[in-house]
Amino acid sequence: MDIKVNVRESEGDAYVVDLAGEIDVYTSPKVKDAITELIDREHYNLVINLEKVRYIDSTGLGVLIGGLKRVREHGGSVNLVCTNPQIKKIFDITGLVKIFGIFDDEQSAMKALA
Amino acid sequence: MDIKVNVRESEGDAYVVDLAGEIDVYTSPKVKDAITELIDREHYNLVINLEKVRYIDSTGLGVLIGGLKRVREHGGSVNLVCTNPQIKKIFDITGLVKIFGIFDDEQSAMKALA
Amino acid sequence: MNPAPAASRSNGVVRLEIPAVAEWVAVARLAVAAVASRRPFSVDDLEDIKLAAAEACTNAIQHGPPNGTIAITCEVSAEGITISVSDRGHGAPLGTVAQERIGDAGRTEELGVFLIRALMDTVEYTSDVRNGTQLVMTKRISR
Amino acid sequence: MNPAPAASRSNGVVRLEIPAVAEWVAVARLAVAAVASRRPFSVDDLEDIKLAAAEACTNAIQHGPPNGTIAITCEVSAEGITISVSDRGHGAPLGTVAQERIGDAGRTEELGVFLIRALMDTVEYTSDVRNGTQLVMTKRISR
Ligand SMILES: Nc1ncnc2c1ncn2[C@@H]1O[C@H](COP(=O)(O)OP(=O)(O)O)[C@@H](O)[C@H]1O
Ligand SMILES: Nc1ncnc2c1ncn2[C@@H]1O[C@H](COP(=O)(O)OP(=O)(O)O)[C@@H](O)[C@H]1O
Repeated sequence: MDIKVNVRESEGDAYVVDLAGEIDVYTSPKVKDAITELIDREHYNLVINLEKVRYIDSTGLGVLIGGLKRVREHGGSVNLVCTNPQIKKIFDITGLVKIFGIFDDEQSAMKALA
Repeated sequence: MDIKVNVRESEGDAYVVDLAGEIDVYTSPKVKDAITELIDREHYNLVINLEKVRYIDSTGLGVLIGGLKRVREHGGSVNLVCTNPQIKKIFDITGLVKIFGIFDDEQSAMKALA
Repeated sequence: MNPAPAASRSNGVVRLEIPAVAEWVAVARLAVAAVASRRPFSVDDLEDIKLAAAEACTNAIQHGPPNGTIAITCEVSAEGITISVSDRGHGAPLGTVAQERIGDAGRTEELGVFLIRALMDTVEYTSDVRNGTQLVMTKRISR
Repeated sequence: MNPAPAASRSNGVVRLEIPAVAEWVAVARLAVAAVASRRPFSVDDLEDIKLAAAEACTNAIQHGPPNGTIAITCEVSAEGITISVSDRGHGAPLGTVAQERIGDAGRTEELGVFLIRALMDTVEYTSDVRNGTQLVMTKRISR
């Protein structure tokens, strides 16, 4: 019922945010803080890895959307790695598949940033 | 939150009852039925494999104790296979370790029946 | 609609009350999922129910009165589950919220109520000054 | 005993009501475990709390009135958890039950109350004709 957040630098100024656990109204502020800090440090190309996320609610989606909006103002983008069918379904239902790049593995998500 | 019960014949007239899931006040009647049926068919040497049991309560323990009492009347015995530390702890606390043979694997439990 | 035979499974009602605080939403969604999992819902449906219940609690926290509690009632039957989520707030003009379809740009606002409507079979909001806001939603067991 | 600072985690009270029927005990034990897991209990302690709560519900089903409900209240604080389990039955002379130690032969009867006492830090039964049977038990967070 908790979230683990890990931020690491990757190739060509891109950053990866690894999330593991459940993103809900209680845990999403922690995710928001990590993304906000990266953007404040002027990193605008982000991969958010949701492979180990078992659950996400609308507040979690809101945090991802907020991050995307901010990096776009700087010509950046947010790509997601997501394999969990239930979570993919949420992105489908909400039409967020049209907004985010969603990839099956980190390598593809990274490549698509460039 | 459910229990799976599988009964199979083994060497030398012994029977193995494989249990998987959670044994509580709701599911223990199913376990009791399987054990009762074996005893009614005059099988008095039983190995009950709890390796895949994640949870057991006092009604589950009661079913095992009831089975043991009945087979003993016929010179039989019930050996348990149990590796889950939480479940072992319950057998410890209740002193049931002194009544049941409790083994780390099926082979040892089987050997000790003889 | 005849009474169930005595030996059949009970059409149980489970009530839960949590503080209207983010920390406790996880307890509500696990409890609701546990209630639903006593009936033959698919894994997919169970996840839908869990998320819808959580969204309702999140809304009660974000739009209900501060320091309040949230009352959740789950009723299961052979047909499915009915979940009600209530807070003591005055509510909002909820009748029209989140009925629209997704535009070309995808949906980025009011995702909570939108998800509830998308995931459940029926959703009904009632809201008045005396009784607060109540959301009643149902999910049928698919065969 | 001073009021907690506003920003600290709430000392939450979660209430649950289930039908006094075997099928629903799993919901109660999962909900109680979910509440407790919001505090830094060890995995071992969480399992103890879960089993003790379930045993209390099982007793309410087996010894409480038929067709009743069971009320479960969980209150967490920085120190630990207090769980109360009540049914509307007249109870039994519970004061003396299951206080004895395990003999050489191990224990084969009245395992439920015995386990509750063994797993929790404090256990108190009250039982009267008017209010039914209530079990209040606590578990401290060990440091
Ligand atoms: N329990 C509630 N009490 C009062 N208003 C509510 C409640 N639930 C939803 N609403 C209203 O419905 C709107 C849409 O909710 P939602 O889809 O969750 O989006 P958001 O909470 O992000 O605005 C809210 O802005 C609020 O006005
Ligand atoms: N909720 C309750 N209402 C009435 N009597 C109870 C309750 N819980 C426990 N008891 C009494 O305590 C005794 C011991 O309970 P327990 O240890 O669970 O063993 P068992 O239920 O197998 O008898 C019961 O036999 C019963 O008389």
